[in-house]
Amino acid sequence: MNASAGRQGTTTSGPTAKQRYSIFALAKNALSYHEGWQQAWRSPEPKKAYDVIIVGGGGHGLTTAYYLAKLHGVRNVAVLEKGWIGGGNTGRNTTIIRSGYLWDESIKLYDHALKLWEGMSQELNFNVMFSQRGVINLAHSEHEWREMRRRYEAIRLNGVDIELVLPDDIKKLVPIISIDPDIRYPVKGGILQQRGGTARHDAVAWGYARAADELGVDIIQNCEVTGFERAPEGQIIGVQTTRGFIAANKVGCVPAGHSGVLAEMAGFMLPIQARPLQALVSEPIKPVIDKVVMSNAVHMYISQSDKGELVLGAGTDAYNSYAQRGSPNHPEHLMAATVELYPITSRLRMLRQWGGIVDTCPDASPIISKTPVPGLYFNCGWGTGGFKATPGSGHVFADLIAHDRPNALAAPYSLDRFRTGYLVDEHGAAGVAH
Amino acid sequence: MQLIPCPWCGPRDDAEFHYGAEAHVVRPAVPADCSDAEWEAYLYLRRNTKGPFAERWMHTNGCRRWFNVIRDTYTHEIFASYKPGEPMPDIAQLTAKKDA
Amino acid sequence: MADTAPQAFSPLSGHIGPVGGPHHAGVVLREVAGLSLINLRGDAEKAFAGHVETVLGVALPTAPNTAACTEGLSLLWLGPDEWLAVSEDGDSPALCARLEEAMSRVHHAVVDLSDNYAVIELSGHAARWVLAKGWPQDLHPSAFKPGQCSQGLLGLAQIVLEQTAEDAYRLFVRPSFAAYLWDWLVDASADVGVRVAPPDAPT
Amino acid sequence: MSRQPNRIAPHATLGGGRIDRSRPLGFRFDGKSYTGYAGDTLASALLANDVHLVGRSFKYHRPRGILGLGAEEPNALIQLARGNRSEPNLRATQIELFDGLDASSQNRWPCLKYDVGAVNSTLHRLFPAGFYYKTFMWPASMWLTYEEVIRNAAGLGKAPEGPDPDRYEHMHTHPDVLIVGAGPAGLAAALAAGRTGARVVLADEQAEFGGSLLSEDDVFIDGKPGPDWVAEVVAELASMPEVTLLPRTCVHAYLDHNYLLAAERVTDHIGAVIPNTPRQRLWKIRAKQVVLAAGTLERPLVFRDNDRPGVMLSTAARGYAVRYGVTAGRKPLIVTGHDDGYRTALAYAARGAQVAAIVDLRPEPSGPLVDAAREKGIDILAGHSVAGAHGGHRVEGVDVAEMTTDGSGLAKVTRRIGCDLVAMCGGFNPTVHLFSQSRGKLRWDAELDAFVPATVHDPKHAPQASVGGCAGTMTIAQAVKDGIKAGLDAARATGSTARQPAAPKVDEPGMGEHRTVWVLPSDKPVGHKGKHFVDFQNDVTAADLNLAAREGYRSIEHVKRYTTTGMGTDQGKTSNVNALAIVAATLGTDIPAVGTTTFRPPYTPTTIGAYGGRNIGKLFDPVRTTAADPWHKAHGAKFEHVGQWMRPWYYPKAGETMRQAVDRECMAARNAVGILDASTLGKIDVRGKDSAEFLNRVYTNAWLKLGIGKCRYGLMLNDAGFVIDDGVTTRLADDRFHMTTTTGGAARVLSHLEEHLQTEWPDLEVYLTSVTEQWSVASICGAKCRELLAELCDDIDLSNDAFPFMAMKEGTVAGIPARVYRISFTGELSFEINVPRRYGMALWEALMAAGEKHGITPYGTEAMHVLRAERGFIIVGQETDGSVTPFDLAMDWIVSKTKTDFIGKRGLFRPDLMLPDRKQLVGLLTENPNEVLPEGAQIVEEVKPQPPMVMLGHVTSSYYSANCGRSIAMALVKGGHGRKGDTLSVPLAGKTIKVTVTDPVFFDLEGSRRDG
Repeated sequence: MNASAGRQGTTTSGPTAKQRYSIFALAKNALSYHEGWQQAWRSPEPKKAYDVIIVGGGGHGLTTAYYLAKLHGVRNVAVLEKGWIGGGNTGRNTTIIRSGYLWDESIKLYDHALKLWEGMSQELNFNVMFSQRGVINLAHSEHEWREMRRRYEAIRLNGVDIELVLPDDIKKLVPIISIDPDIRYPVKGGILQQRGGTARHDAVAWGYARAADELGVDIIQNCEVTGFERAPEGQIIGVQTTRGFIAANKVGCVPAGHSGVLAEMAGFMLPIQARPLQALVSEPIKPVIDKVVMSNAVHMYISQSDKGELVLGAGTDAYNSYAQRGSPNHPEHLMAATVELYPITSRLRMLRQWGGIVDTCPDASPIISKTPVPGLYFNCGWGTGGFKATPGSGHVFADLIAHDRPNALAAPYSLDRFRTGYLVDEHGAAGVAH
Repeated sequence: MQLIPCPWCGPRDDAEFHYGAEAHVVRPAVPADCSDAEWEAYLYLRRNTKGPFAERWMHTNGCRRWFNVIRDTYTHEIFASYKPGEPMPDIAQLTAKKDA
Repeated sequence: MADTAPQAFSPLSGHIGPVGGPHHAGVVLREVAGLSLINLRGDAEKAFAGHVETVLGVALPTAPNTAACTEGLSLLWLGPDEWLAVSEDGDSPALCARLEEAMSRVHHAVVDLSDNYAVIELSGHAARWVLAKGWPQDLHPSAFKPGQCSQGLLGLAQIVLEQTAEDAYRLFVRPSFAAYLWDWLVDASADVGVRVAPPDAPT
Repeated sequence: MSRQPNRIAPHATLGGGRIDRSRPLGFRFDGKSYTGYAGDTLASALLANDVHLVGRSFKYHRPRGILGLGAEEPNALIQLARGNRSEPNLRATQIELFDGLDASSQNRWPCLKYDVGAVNSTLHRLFPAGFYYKTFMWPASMWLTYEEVIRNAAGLGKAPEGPDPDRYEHMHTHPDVLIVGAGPAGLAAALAAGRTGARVVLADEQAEFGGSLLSEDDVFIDGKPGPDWVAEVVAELASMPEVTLLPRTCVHAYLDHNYLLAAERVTDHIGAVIPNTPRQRLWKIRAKQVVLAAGTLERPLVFRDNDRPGVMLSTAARGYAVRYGVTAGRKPLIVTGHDDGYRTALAYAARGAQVAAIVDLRPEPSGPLVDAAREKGIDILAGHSVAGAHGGHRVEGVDVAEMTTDGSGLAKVTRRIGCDLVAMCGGFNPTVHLFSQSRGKLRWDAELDAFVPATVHDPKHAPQASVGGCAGTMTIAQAVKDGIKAGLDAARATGSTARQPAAPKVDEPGMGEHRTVWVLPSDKPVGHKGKHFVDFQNDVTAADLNLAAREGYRSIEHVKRYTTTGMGTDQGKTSNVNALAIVAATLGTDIPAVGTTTFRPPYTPTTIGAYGGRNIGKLFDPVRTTAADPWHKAHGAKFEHVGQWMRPWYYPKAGETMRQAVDRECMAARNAVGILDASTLGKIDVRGKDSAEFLNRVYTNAWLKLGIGKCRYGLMLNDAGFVIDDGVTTRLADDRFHMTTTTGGAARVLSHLEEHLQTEWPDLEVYLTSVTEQWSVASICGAKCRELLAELCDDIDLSNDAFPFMAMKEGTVAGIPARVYRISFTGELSFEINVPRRYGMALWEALMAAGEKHGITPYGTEAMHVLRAERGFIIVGQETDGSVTPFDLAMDWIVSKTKTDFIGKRGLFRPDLMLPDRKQLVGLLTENPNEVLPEGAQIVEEVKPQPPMVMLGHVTSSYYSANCGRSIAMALVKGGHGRKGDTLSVPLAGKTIKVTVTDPVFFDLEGSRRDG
């Protein structure tokens, strides 16, 4: 830079111990105009070979690499990202975290993730701003209220924190909500998970990238996988990429919306459809809502970011698309439902609207599984539940890759459940499985 | 809002339609002879192509007929729509015309 | 036994507000009751078509979303093998019987749907402006003219829309959606003025 | 009324601006009263009253003034009005002034002049970009407390206090040509297209058409001043019947296949409530062709402390003078690398201002504008840089110094120049937001130093053209020529024909070469002294961008998210390109290699209520009711949602609780006469010679031999083997059936059946027609129901022999032609009377009248649930959730062994669906007969003192049964069929209830009551 004498972040080869982040580090670095900070991760040139290659540099891919290095001592790992890390669904979701699902298998997996969220900033020394502000699922009809009682009991007896809340409690927790019994879909009650909340999605990708890099993981961006190479007897031996062939004994694919594309490259098919999921934020305003509130009956959920933007999300569009955008009738319905339930939002203004590519399974549950190709593992199909599962997904997938067999948490999510009929159907339980 | 060309009613907003995923997936003639894997393939395994894709749509709010469309799932360009029973057009040839 | 004849109620009876409204109103709304609505299904390229024409006295429209009209009868295209006969002759069972008899030997369906629809007539110089607030399809004369019909969503109600004259339309909607549609039309006409005509009087 | 110090008298030749001095308007800002004129924006009126300090920046709470003239404004964010009509974050530059307007500044406490938040500015060293990722982590428990402080400091304006009193609506339109932007290019395109008779929509976010021409006094078209030419064109367009003119309408979203959204401000500028008129109208535009004519946005310059109030974009300063008759300062200083800056100097000089100097980044500026400035005696400092600005709540002066030839540093020591206005021109960015939203590809034009449209994404389905400034065309003459061509091409492409109109003669100042310096050099390196602002609203500086690149956040998307540049309410309109250029330089690469961030809708923030439109309140979603609904309401029924239907839930008498009412209804339904409105069930007419074969394929049991006039219960599966619906189907003739479905399943079942008919079995001669609402259904049951029906029906023999269970007879009931079905969901003798809907009310009233002496009692869905549970009948959607098979429900009897195939058969015989320990339907009886299990309660074998515990299944239905004199429940339990007689536990939050597993039938086990 012509005027600045700042030291450029150079690409060092080996991993270097990271500076500790803290208020004291900030103060110290302020004295030297913050020109002393190191790179959060190195972005090195790809080596010829690794023990394990992770395909997909989103939250799930980065946590998998981190746990491989930290828990299983597998450090000769590369994370290959076709664009920029955290650029897929990790950077496009509405940052909701909870574990209040219906089926035992789901509750155990998502609560495993929630426990990992609880110590994340400290473990990574990177503030991911995980706030356990509480998540409320609302029921808007007698049928939904009965259905919610089933979910409440299942969560409670799985040892996970959950409370039944009635309209008056809900009004105290969420002052801007309407509990008018005469609106079209009145609030009948809900369940509150206080341990649920939100986090800063970008920070999760950066925090894990930094921590994984410190353990020796190579994070390689702008490196798209274009094919899989296999030994004569079928074992995976590496991947073709836009930056040349890279060898590996094991390859773990965590490509979310692009799962179908990669599976087809590897010669098998998945029960996955890539669907647009749209969301939007309002302009930043002073705090009006502290909780995350979800309404399946009217397909809308709401929370407020630390910057003051109301974050609104809805269900997926119903057609396949990789365009990261959907049809305007969904946001239209979302905003009508928002005005209906939160009347003060009518005069606020939408600031930004976008879409992600959500990999949905027929039973709205993920696939964490070996595949017909030895040494090739897939972790995908998270649908609308990906962000909240991030650390748990990486943790169990690292375990699967390291030991070439799923642990107890991942076992129900094998690919062959669609052959045997053992479905963990979260659809039945929620109009929109969030 | 994509314009989906119903072979009968003509182009209409995609909100008027129901989506049926990959086209030309035929229900096995004798299900009893299918292995579990073959039945799994019929039930669940669908192509999820990024790019030109033969897929099914039903004109829910219009003439209520099912039909097929060749649509690029990334660019949302639409190359053709045709009635059930008609053969799948040659996608490569269809999309090549674009560059000619 | 019941001595007097049973009372029939049209789908919007009791819901339509007071009749009347400003004379210069941009839109006139009226419920049309007592029509025979017969759903026909069959193969337009086979004998079925001839049988329909002999009974109804009008050729089966085969161009999508068009209506064949004659005195007191419209035959609306709803699909490649589906039509809706709208007749001012209120005796729908008799009409069904004549149709049924004519086409008994061909694959067909004749179903009396006279109670499966409410019918609302919307007319006036601002009719198109009001419809365009909730009807996504093009209603400009270059795209939609008298003698054409279409199906789609008006607001959140699924309807069949038929244009009967330059500024007049008929809306066919399921009875359980009629109240919603009527409220929607009244609300959408606020800026141009709305007059409610009595059910059967000519507008 | 206070005088307006900066309002200049109308100029002899140049006029007094487009304001109406005969209509003064009073307004308030932060409690103080001022006056402006009709035609002012709040910004121009504030500047007229010499009010520059209008806001505080988001992070450092630095005092901020007005920077822009329109949508690009990042600083002057206003809280408008109070109470329910209050609105946060409006740009003062876009608020049209009206009498009584009440505005206040935002994001400051206690007031604008003395804001406590400014402490962040003094401690700014501690708060570089992304500081919050590096701190607040210790101790972990304190994070929610830290966050509370952050949340309260963040957010700009406040939400309104109550519901919105205004209404909004949508409007669909389908022009042949949509023209976005009514500047010179857009007007020319509209004229050319309009004259062909094509259907044209011309939209512009401003109150007046004309675009940049309204803010220039040195452009003449066909010899007339720009605005006069505009007036003529608009007059002709207004006379064309097929042209729709939409001022105050911002086209903010360009979606698939030329579908665009635009928000029209209908009454905001009036400041009064207009009855029966929406506040805003959301236009949904499907255009055959689109012409983008959105103009350009001026780039600020990046120099030290360039955010002092009074530092403004050059076109804005000029706009306030020319368009609003307001000189934003008496002693302006212009800093520019572009000839356009000289027009501002000349405009101010012509209006009596004393130009402090023109700081020109170019070593040898030349051309007509430069000569004109010299003639005016304006001091031109060629090859100079502004090293920094001075001032607190208002700019007071700048340090200037000659640059080194390559513009990377200073060649001389700086010297101070006093001024009260700094007009900066960093060049012009074509407004490519909508082009980019339509997924068009941009390219970096090194000549223009800007991104311009390159390739249209889908020219076949979304044909479009960009003309004028937004295409990188920088002269009005060329813009008008291109506009005419584009308008004509668009109209011709849709079939309208006409001659190409002649392009008008344009007389505009000529512009020479420009020079772009992305960061003006200063005496100290960036980040060492003061702040070089790039994103004014989010307080992002050049040093922040360097820090991001240094820490490895190299992708522009990472830089944007790490520093939050371009994420404010102005969405980076003034910051994006500057940020890109600075990052490119820091990474030692060029701008095209860095690429752009994605432009996302909306172009400017759009009111959420406008998107909601009319679909709120009563019209949020249809309420479906039956023919007898008026009766139910008149007789105090409580209602329950069932999908979009509202069905009577129960009919409480005065003082009755729900429980008491339901008990009464259940007892009457068995011992006297119960009557239920069952009209909402789905009904499908199935016709054609292959109808029976078709039923054979979609249901699990056999249908070929069903007798005419006979009914049969059917269970419908999906091809995975799971139950999706059930209902009774009756044979009306050899080739005709009447099928019923669950209320919730009606639409879903019809589309499931149609899908198979149309795509799998087109050879089957079967036609389906929905008749759900053709028939109203009153179902009567109970000991005396035959006696009641006999009174109203004399042409059907109602005896058991003549009219057995599961049969249908046609006849007349209460004078109404009817079909009567002996179908029973309660296990009682039951007649389901179907009449055409028009007689639904008449039938119900006749039955109620005749039934009085028999103790007829209307019952709702709750009693119906209890009665069917007493007999162990399932409800699809309650006993099933999409993962339950017929075997789980112990309904093996209905699964045909002989049929080779039906939908679901192959799916059923997959490993996990055949496991013995699947969750299976059982009955549960509580130890205490009065204890009613909550539905959804979980069943456990081994109770632990604390969760977690292993769960076997859940309670699907649970009620107190008056007829059984105790509570009853049904549940799905792992291996349930093998657990009959076992005792299990239902652990609730407060207590654990013991239950015994039984068969799920609790009343009239032998089914003797069915025939009465």
